[in-house]
Amino acid sequence: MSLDLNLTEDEEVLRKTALDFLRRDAPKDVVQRLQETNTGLTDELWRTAVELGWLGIIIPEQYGGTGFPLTSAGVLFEALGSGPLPGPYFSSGILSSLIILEAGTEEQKQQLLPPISKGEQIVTLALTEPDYSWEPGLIETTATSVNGDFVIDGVKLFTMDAEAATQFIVAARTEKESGASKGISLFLVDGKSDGVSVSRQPGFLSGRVFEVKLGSVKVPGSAMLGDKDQGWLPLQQAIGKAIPILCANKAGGCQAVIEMTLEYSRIRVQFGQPIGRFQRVQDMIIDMVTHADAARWATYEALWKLDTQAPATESVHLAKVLSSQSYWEVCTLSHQVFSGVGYSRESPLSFHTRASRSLYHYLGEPSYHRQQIGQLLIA
Amino acid sequence: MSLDLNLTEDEEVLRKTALDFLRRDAPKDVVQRLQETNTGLTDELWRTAVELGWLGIIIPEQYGGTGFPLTSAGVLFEALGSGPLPGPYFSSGILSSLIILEAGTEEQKQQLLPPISKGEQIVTLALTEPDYSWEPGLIETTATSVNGDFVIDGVKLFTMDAEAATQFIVAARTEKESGASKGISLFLVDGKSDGVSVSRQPGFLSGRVFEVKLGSVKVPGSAMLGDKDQGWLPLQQAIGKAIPILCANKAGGCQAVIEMTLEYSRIRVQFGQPIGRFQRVQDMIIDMVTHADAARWATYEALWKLDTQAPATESVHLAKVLSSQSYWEVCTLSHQVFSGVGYSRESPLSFHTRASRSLYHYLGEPSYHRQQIGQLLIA
Amino acid sequence: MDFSVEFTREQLEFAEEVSAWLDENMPADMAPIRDAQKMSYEQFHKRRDFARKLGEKGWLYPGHPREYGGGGLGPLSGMISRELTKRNESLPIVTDWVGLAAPAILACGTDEQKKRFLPPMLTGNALTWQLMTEPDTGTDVANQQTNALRHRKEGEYFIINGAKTFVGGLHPPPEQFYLLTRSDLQAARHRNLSSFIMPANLPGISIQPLDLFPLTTLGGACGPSGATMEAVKNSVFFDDVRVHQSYLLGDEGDGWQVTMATFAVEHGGGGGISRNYMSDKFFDQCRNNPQLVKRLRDNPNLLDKVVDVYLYTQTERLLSIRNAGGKGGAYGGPHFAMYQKVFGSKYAADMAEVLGPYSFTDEGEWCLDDGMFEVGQRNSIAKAPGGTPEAMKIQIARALEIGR
Amino acid sequence: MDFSVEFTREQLEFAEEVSAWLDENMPADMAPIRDAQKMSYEQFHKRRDFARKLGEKGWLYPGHPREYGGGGLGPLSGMISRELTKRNESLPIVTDWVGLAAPAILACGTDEQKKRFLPPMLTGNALTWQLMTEPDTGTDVANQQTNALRHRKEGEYFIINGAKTFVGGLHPPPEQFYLLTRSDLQAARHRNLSSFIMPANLPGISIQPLDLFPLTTLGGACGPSGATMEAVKNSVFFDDVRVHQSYLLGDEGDGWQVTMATFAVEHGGGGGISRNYMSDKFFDQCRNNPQLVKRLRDNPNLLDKVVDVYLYTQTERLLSIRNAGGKGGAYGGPHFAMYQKVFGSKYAADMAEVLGPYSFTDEGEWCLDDGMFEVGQRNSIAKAPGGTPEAMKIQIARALEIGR
Repeated sequence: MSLDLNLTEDEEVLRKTALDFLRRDAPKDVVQRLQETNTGLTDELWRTAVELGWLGIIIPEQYGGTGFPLTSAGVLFEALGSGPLPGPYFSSGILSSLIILEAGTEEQKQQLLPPISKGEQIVTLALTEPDYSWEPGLIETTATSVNGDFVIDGVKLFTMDAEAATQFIVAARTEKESGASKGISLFLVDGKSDGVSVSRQPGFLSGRVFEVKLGSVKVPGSAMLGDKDQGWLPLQQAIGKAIPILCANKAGGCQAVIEMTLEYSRIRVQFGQPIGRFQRVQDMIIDMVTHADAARWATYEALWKLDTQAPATESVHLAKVLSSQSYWEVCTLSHQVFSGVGYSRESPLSFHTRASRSLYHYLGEPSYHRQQIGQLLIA
Repeated sequence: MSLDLNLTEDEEVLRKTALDFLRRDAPKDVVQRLQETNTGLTDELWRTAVELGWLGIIIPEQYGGTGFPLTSAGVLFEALGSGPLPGPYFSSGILSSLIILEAGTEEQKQQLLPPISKGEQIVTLALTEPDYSWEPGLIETTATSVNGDFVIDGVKLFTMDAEAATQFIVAARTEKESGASKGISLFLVDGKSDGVSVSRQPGFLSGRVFEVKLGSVKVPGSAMLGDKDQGWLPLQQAIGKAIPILCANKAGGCQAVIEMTLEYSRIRVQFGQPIGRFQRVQDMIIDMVTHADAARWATYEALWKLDTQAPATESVHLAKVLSSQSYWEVCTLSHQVFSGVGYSRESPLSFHTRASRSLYHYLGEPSYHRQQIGQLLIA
Repeated sequence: MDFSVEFTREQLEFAEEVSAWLDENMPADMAPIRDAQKMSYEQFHKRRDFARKLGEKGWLYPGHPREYGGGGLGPLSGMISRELTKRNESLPIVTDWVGLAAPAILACGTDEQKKRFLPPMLTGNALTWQLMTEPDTGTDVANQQTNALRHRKEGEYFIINGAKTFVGGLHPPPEQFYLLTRSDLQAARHRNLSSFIMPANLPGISIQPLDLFPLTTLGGACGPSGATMEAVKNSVFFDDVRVHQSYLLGDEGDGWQVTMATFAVEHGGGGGISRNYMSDKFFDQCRNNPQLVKRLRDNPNLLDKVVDVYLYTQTERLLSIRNAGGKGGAYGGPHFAMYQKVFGSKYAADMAEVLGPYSFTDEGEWCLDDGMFEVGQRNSIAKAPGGTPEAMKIQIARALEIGR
Repeated sequence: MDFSVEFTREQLEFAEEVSAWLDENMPADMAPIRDAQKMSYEQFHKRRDFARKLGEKGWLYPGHPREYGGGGLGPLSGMISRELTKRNESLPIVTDWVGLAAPAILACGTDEQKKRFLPPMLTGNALTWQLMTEPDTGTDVANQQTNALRHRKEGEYFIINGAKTFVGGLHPPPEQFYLLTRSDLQAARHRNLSSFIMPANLPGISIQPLDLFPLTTLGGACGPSGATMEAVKNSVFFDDVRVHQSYLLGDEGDGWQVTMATFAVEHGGGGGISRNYMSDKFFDQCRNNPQLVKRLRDNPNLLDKVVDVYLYTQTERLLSIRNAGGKGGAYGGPHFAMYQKVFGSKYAADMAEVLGPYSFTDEGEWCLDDGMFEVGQRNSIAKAPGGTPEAMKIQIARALEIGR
């Protein structure tokens, strides 16, 4: 057995750099302020992240990135999750980059990935619609071919980081009569195109999600990523690789919440002793640790499988179920330990509560992934 | 509002009589011994129960019973559940009687119900088959018409109290081509008929359940209860009325387990104090009380609706889900409080554990009833 | 047994009377404000004025004794909030904290105190905040650090110093505080406390609103009276505040007894039968939102989550029936309230799973039911208001005769 | 990171050696006995004899030091139980309790004690029961009521009186007891205890089997070594039993330290990666039992229960990986063992829901997998063997630096 759960030296450096960055450049008051903005960004933070190579972490060297394994990206995003740091780092540097890598032609990769890696372009996925789902059947946005161009019509909801994005990857139907996952193509749409309008879907718990309206948006034929009607498969593959990195992000959030809860339970005194001495409080914390540990190791196992080209589908679904639920539940339990002081909008716990809710359905809610697991179990 | 959760005077008497009976005639060593028998009966116990009118409690007076409301039967079976008293009281006096009342002709009622009420005949339902289900679609037992008689072939599994029974109510398919619930007829089959064989399905947790093989069993046409091909609807209606009485039985079991657990947690000392002082133990008991209370009141609400002819379907499903799960979970939690001393086959807790398991799927497992609730919620 | 919750003829007739009165006397523009943190000063006072109008008729606290400004209405009293509820107004806005102080006065006050303090409270003229929680005093209520000590020279005065937090509600100041303090630095625990019912505008008092994201606990915020004072909490600071001894509630040193009388009311759940407005709305969505209906038909796993919510809310309802119907139950702990708090966050999670991210947005075209679910989700993490589940479990264990 | 659980070439070669040896030396008729309570005296001793054969080669405790009768095999040791497991025999039957006493001797015994006691134990010649639990001593281990007091005249002897319960296993007596006692009636808690490793056949000792319905905890009983000694528990009575001081393990008064050394091994989960045989069989049923396959295809709610079991057992496996892979984890409490105990009964319930009442029958045409699920269901309520979850939570809270 060669079981080894330690980080490599490179990963330790990544982790330490990210944690130092958070401490120095994005302490809690900065995170609180960024949360309220529509982009989650400042120019300085973005520049520093670009300099540290975070936007190109999984982009291969020939396209201007550093081409680290997915596990390394997981380590980075786990550390960033402890903030949790707002901003389109995942949307652009991970998810969109992976979609371009999976779906794009060689020419498109050469053209699109270097500016993402340099932070000059910020790309986000616009997929889900009013009939919210991560399954292909419910896409109603259409892209109609007109003289070699395409005209796109539809509404994309809960689009992450749309205000910060310079470009969208839009999934649209180019063939109506095909089955659910057939006839879908991917388009790169400039955020400034005529007919694109972006508005925030507000709510304390909603995170930075936007309605993106596409009203007769004209894009050239070259904006199509990869092959016509064949967009769903590469999209799915990219999402499958992106998911455990998002899970690592949540696992980092869980860990941060557990640490603050442990610390509070050691110093908060009631009935003459630290509340951590009470079995009821202990049991809540033990629950939190159980949830978080399971999520973390499911995540890294999925990443390890992806990096070693082992079959990873089941692991990815497992990681998403456990991490979405863990992050939600760890925050809920922590609120019970913190009680009043956790309810403040200034409390870092509230940042995590917010993130645990706003990321819960993103890339597929637990019940969707459970269904997939169910099918695999009886296959 | 006329909310009133108290027992009536009659019900108080029933309850007290039943509890006295258990204390005097069926204390724990008797229950333990009866559990190991194939009938769960002794002649004396049966005779006393008949004298007390328990076998005819819901049978109308014109058929030799006392015709009490279902709620009263619930009160009786709740008390008996505290033993829990083994024996075919429910199978014969409640479930089979209700089936005959729902499905039988006037003549059949006059003929069949008085001997049930007098304890001279013991009738049990033989419904479920190797493809275990409480839905009609999976019945494969056939009854073929031959010169006005019927020949029945099939295997009935998990048939409660089959060894004690003198007669079975057998659900069989008389019409093959009809839909799931159509083409099913009910037959009264004498246990001594040629071709009937009964064998116990052993297991500490299985209770008194039997395989009933029906190999070319010939019965006269008059053995058919009610109309040909129309047996499923009255059967369903009878089961719907019987369920909350079974639930009351489980609620009585829960209450008994909670009482013994409370008592133990007050006298068992660890670390210098009664274990009931520890928050972990308290939380288990609080959980038990929550489960049991919900099950009990759901049960009595369902009974009240049935007795007042209010629409009760949803309530019946709710009662069955809550009581099956509560009884199971209350026993599991109690074992955690009792630890070693609860593992003994002599411990009354083990009687309840056994009952909670063996009655779990009977008249429909929780997932079946949950599905029914789901359909009602979006209907 | 009888599980019917039908009204008597007398009750229904009275309800008609109430309804007619409301038609005439309730101002316009009192539409519900889902997120009470957004209620303006004007909106707030419009509601207070209307509460005074109710108070004049004894309808603000219809169940309280008539001699002290209540309605003395007995079984009829429920009809008033029922009629108000039908109109779905964010009312009755001033009742919440008085609701806790008044029973304490009734139980522990002298005749003179009852006559002096109750009428203004019960008629809506003296909004009264309950001040118990302190920065270091949550579940352990007896651990009061706010001191009310006899003035060394003018012995009929107390001097109060300290801080309270997570108290009160919208648009301070109120007229009065119902305050728990430590009044004896030497006496044993539980014997060192005193309660006051006192004016809120004395020199040395300052109030600072907190910026919190939940409004109240799950059940409360989702009802029509969700937009109550609980929506906003404050810190209150006492800096050498001078209070005359005539504001003492109960005798000096009786603070614990007075507090226990308050808790008995606060944690008991009040005896009404629970109606969970958020889950009502949720089931409405499941039946009527066309996209959701389709998803639930196609996806039995999601429908099973709806069944989970159903089971939780039915359990909640059944426990509240046991609370209300009383005598059949085995003990009298605050089981219903505890269940609602603990499981409220569980079914909130299930609801979010079913409704999708729509649950988290509270404005605009894509928000459901005027943002009710977003507010409900925020509230589902708040378990402290009205007592933590942990405090309730201590009481339940005591009622079960296993806890101290 | 590396999650692979592949064997080295050396390990695989050694496995072949083991396999060849087993082909030659393992007796026939050692088929698994699912319900170990039914194992006859002959069957039991056949297994013991075979264990001695393993012991001769140092393969009974392959990881323990070679000088004391173990195999000293390091990373190769896992191969032996792996090869035994493949043959699915109810082996190794004699290891369980020695497994706990031996580490205590290694940690706390003198050189002389190690040389004297370990070889017979590690070679399978001295079956050793651990005697800790008493009628009044469960989670609170320090509360020993069995007294081992110095004889007033012959001071080198102890006189033991008392009763132990829920101890040992099948077909008594064993050769030895590993016993915890109170040896000082005056000394403070935790300083009044002494441990003994002593013969089990001294005058005044009597053993009485208990009639229990579970066999062991969930995980254990479902594996191929399910039919272990744990299957039957006993009471052991001491009536003026005279024991020489040379049987003391550690110094007089060191009983608590010796016990803690034992617990560290018992609750740690051993560091292996968990394999849950019952859930393996359960998933096999879901894939291969034609009626079940059909039901699961028709009924997504039931399939969702299968997913629940999957999530529980994956969480269990992941926690055991954390245990085994060690350094990445945040603390070293017995989290995996606690989870398995607490959630074992939860997924047992889910399995029963899916499998139907077949889960409860253990013989005949209609029982599944030779009654394995019935045994598993019985075991799922047993949480005490090897330490209660409550005791484990005390340790976990300590490891998290919040508990005492």
